[in-house]
Amino acid sequence: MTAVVAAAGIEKRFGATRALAGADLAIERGEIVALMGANGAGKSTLVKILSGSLAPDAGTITLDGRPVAFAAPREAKRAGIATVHQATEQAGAAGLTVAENLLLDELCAPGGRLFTSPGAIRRRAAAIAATIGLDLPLDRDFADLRPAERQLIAIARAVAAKAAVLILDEPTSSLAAGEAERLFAILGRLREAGIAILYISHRLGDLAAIADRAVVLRGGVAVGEFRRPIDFRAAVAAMIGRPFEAPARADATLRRPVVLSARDVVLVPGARPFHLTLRLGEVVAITGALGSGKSRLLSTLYGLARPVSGTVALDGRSWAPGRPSEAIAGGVFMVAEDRRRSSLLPPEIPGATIAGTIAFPHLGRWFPLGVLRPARERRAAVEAIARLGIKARGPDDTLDQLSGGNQQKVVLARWQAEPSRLLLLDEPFQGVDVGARADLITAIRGSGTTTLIATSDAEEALEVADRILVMRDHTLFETEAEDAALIAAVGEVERAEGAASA
Amino acid sequence: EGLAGAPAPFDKGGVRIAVVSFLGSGDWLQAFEAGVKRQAEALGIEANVSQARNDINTQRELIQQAINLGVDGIVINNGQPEALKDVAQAALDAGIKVVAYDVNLDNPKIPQIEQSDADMARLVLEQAVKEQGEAFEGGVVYVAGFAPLDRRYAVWKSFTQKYPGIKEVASWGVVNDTVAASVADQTKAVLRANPNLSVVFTPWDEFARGVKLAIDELGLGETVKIYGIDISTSDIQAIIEPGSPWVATAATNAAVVGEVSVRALSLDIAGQFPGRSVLIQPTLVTRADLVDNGIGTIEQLQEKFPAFRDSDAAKAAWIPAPAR
Amino acid sequence: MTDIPAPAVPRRDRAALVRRYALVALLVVLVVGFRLAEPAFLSTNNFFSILQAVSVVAILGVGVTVTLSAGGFDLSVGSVAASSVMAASYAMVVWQLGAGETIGLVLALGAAIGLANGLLIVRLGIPDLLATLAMMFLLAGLQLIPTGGRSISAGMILPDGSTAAGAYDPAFFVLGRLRLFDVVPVPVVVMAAVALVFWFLMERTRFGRVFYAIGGNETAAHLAGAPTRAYRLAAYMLSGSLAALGGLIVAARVGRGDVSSGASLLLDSVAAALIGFAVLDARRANVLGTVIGAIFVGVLLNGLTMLNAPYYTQDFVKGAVLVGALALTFGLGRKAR
Amino acid sequence: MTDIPAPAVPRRDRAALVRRYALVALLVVLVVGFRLAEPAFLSTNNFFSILQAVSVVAILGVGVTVTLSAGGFDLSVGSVAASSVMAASYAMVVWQLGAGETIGLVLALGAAIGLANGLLIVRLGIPDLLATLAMMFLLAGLQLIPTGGRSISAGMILPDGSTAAGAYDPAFFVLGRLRLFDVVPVPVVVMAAVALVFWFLMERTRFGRVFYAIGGNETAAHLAGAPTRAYRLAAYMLSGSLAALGGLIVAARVGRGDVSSGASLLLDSVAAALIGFAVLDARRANVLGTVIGAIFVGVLLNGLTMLNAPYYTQDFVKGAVLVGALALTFGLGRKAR
Ligand SMILES: Nc1ncnc2c1ncn2[C@@H]1O[C@H](COP(=O)(O)OP(=O)(O)OP(=O)(O)O)[C@@H](O)[C@H]1O
Ligand SMILES: Nc1ncnc2c1ncn2[C@@H]1O[C@H](COP(=O)(O)OP(=O)(O)OP(=O)(O)O)[C@@H](O)[C@H]1O
Ligand SMILES: [Mg+2]
Ligand SMILES: [Mg+2]
Repeated sequence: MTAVVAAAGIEKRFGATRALAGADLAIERGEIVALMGANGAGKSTLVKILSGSLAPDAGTITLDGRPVAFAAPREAKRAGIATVHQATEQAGAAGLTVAENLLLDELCAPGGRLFTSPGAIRRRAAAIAATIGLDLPLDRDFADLRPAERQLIAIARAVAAKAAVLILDEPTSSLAAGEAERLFAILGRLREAGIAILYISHRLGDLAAIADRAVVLRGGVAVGEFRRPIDFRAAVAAMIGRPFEAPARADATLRRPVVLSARDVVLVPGARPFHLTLRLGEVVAITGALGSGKSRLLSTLYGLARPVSGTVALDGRSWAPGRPSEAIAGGVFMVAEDRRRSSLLPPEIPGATIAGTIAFPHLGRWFPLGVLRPARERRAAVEAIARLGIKARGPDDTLDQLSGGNQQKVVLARWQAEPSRLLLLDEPFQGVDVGARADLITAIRGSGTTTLIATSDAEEALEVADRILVMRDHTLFETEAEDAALIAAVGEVERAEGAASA
Repeated sequence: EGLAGAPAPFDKGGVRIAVVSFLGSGDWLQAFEAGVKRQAEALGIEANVSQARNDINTQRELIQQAINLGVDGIVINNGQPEALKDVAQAALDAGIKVVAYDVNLDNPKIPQIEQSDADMARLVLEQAVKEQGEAFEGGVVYVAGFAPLDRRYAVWKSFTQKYPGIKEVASWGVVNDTVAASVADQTKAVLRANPNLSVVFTPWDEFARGVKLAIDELGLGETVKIYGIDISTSDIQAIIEPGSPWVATAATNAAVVGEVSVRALSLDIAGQFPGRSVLIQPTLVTRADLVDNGIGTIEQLQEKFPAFRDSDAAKAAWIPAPAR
Repeated sequence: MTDIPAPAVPRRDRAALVRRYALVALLVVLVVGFRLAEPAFLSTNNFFSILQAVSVVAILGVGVTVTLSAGGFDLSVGSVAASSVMAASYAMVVWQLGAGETIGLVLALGAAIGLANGLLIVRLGIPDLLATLAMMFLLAGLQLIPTGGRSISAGMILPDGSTAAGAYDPAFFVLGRLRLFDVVPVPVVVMAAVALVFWFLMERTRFGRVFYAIGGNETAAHLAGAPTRAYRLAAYMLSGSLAALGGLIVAARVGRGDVSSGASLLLDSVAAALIGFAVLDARRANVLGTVIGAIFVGVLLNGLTMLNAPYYTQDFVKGAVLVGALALTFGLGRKAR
Repeated sequence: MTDIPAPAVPRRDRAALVRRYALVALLVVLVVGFRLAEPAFLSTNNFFSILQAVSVVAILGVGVTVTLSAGGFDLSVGSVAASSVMAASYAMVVWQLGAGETIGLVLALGAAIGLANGLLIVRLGIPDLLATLAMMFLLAGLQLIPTGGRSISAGMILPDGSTAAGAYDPAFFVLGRLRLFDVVPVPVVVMAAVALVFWFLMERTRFGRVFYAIGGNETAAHLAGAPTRAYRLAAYMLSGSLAALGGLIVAARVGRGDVSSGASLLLDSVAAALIGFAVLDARRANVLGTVIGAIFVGVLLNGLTMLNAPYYTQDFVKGAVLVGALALTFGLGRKAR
């Protein structure tokens, strides 16, 4: 059986970086291939080459045995390759509605039907949304969507394209378990229909659920192939080049003083009140479905939103910051979700370097007179690079040159550069590979800072936290879950609720 | 390559002057600079011509630059006295001769060349009174801040005082990139709001063109007449059009102004001070004059009206007449 | 099933309504006010005078709108229009071409300048503002070189001393001076046609959506298969052609080639496009809004002139109304962040 | 001890080198070329003439740079400068104030206009271009209202018919006309001081960092605790004050209050700021680049005038050099996408 799509000996350089060094990959009909690799292994670069948005320096791509060369994404599309790219900000265009973005491929494809009207666009967009059960107001502006919603739009478009090859680059990075499950069901159906699927994710659980085969990429070449049943321990070892060890987890004693105490907090009108207590040095994770209010809780504690009612106390004193600067002054720091939008600066401006990024929130404290001393910034950056194992040439590298995991490490280092009372982390492992995640977890747990983490991935929560809470409809539920699948715990909560309301 | 029989330094040649204009464009400036060039050529002078494009600060810089360049003399064409007196003095201090056209630098060492805006406005407004009587509803197109316009407008104001029957019912105007079209749009609004308006005084030919366009578009050529200032070939074309509402204009020949300016400066450089004031007389040109004599261009106008072709101002035996 | 209730469609509260219709309402108030103060204001003739006065600005504004919607900015429209006036005059007066050839030539010239803009931006990656600003300066000088800085009219003296033999083709004046049925000026008809065609293009065809998609996120549009470079080139070519059309109308009205930089045309058309952001609460460049924006300013200027307001109060009122309308549109009921 | 080695400078290939120094090299070539053609070009006096001629544009350009760096755009600088000329003249000629009071008053006025801009933008959420464009129109009219559209000079007639009693304070001319040691004009000293202070502010202090961070990613800056609204207000106030300073210098040079829109000041200062993007391959607004950009244009204009090039060739050459420099800087060795 010949592969639907095959890449052979693909090479690609970016200046001094060798992203791909002769990578091979083939996908057959009705097969889901998992592409694994650490941050920077070259996965997305390969995806971009297969989807026509980058030209390879060397190597060949064949479709059904015929060699092809794509000069632009539209040519790959026409040849039957649909792609969900990794960056959620490239999923659609601001200023256009959800409906228009769902139809973007059709609108942009040369030779498509010429005339449109808002009504027709809505109608056809509704059909596309229905294919993956997407439930979004169709006339909302794309700019107002959250990352998860953007990702769902990209997936809906790719699935609706009915292509022979479907490529998904970390499609679930900001999705919660429920949405991910739904996606897997759809992918299963597509596999039945004979479509060739390439799936990239750092979530081993995802891969275990759907992959028929795993290809591991390291340093821009395929270093291993694993067939069902996939031995993920071996795959991860191939991926990071050494046997994987889970980060050591010291047992936190829960008899420490209370740092944060929230009573009867109502996050949004109509939600049920809840309590939250965080003790010194505790690492607590909150998990829950898309839009359940995790980010809302963290932003409320960070002064970006105000609770409807309830009291919050930090170290026994009332805590109601009005803006981030007040929260920072009070010792509450936050790593916001979607690091590109929330933390990164364009490379050409001063302060976009590793040193500048780490120093930025602390400039006032470090340089009370206002005059910058570059040595002071660099010292903090060099320390962070060493402590977190950031792969960079030095403190003056700009962040756009780093891989996702390393960017996330810099952002974490920024908020660890000064002592805090409470550190809030919103989706800190988004798009971060297993190795880098382990480094991050070690850094989070090793700092001894009280930490509250929001993550939609239950596995990540289990890995990092002392204690896990579940959020649903803007309300927190305590769980007893330890190692059991957390999804079950969420289910239990829902069932209990159902019983209570009955 | 000097000029035989001319006083120093013209006998040896190599004289260099700068001509700095406040204006930036327009028919008038074109004609002025053409006059400057041909008189300079006749005298064997190298003339450095520059324009401040209605920016008085730039005009200062340009004069300063002419001083840096070490020219023998500078013609200052228009501008504002407050802004130019001290740089003009700086030029004199550097041994550079200066003449000024249409800007009163109030300096005994600087000959003043004047076309007398007041005379032009008076000539054409007197013609209006002659033709339209001492009582009419009039309008004026005017934008403050341009010195010649200010002086011409002042004469209009004095006329409305002198003749109580003349009422200024509207004043409008705009200076932008499409003066004619914009003024036409404004004029249409004005004419609609003031159906009895019968005379429009336009102290600049660009304004006159706009007003004419509006009158043509509204078909009011019989009832509204334009009395303007300035003239050029295309102005003449507009005036002689059948049924043109533009009936009279007063002007000097800008080319002659340019020639006189260069001659006056040359006399000064040669040590023959031309006097503190050099006057160029304006001429009234009516539609009837043009139509009756079959005049269609400035050149033809010069042939028929000798006063328009040349001026006796600032002449000397050693100064050759420019080639025309 | 995850039956998370879809968030209720945000109800349009009263503030949103005000925002939506603020400018249109203001326009109505202005018209009524001027009518009360000066009955002649609302005559048919004056109505078309206003439209004629704004036609050039509106046409240029539509071009600006197209480039804005594709995420660009064309600062050269004013000088393209000014150059077109010169080019049209030169073609007829010096080269003695007829009306048809002249129009074709000048429109082609506008498109070519747009192409040059587009290539600078798309090929060389020069930022839009920078490239079109450079083009603006370039044209301001270039347009004067053929005539040595002189204005062009019949019988003009050329730099080589000869006299130009041609004159404006009478047929050319149709574009600027004719009134259909003795009522509707041709420039108004042209403006209406441009507005309609471009409204349809931008709002009712695939192409329009792609322009906006490129403006919203060029990478996303490219990944979705749009030939983004071709679209951006096209946007600048359309903008250049429209500016040339505006210039042709000016030439056909004024009947001579006047030296000008086109700066005020640029400012007025950008103002119209920006006011258009606020029309019907669109909050982005849109053709309908731009045309209404241009008309808005035209009504204001016409009315004030009728009331014999000095020219400087007109600028002031223009600015004040602009600020007021914007404050109403953007400020009302929208908490920034 | 902080003896961390500075990072190895990333190796610059030849294209990058050319890009980095293209404009500076072109400047040197220009200077040498003009010197060869006209020896007077390189005299000390002419050198300072050039600096003096660009001083106002450079100062306004620095203001534009500050707002650009904070992600905004101030279209009102030209009309703020023009209004400041009028205000300074009015203060001295009509109110008979002294030089010190006048300077203080006008600078405060500039800051106040900047504050108004900032409030429109930050409080009401009006887009920068729109708000400052409206302000531009507003000021163009407003500056003329106190005098009824007349220029202001000693002995002027006021709208109420009386004659203004005051005159320019001789001390005020120091700001525009004095030359230190009979060589260095005061405006040049002021420009140098402004450039130095703002270069230091933007490149060497944490405040500059915050301005650039806000321009680069306002959300990120806000989340990192920066008071973004206060900074954006400050940027407009600085820009307004610098524009007022520029206006004061113009007033002190010309000695009267002239009606002008300031449009060319706006365009030239924006051009300087945009050329600044290319200086040393910065690809962002920066103070040093803006000042070099202004000087670049000044050298060009001065040299061309000395060579007796007609004004329209100057515009053309200005545009052509701008395009050329940009093409070199942006096009060379950078594949778009
Ligand atoms: N446009 C680019 N310019 C320069 N370097 C790039 C570019 N794109 C990718 N790289 C570099 O190429 C290498 C491979 O990147 P790629 O995005 O393919 O990795 P990845 O396997 O997808 O990583 P991740 O898991 O973080 O998504 C990295 O070192 C990255 O920094
Ligand atoms: N920027 C926004 N615009 C509109 N609605 C929002 C926005 N942010 C949050 N919401 C609403 O608030 C609710 C809670 O969102 P929140 O982001 O706190 O959830 P979350 O649990 O963090 O979800 P996610 O996993 O997607 O980040 C959602 O129902 C969403 O509709
Ligand atoms: Mg990737
Ligand atoms: Mg979230």
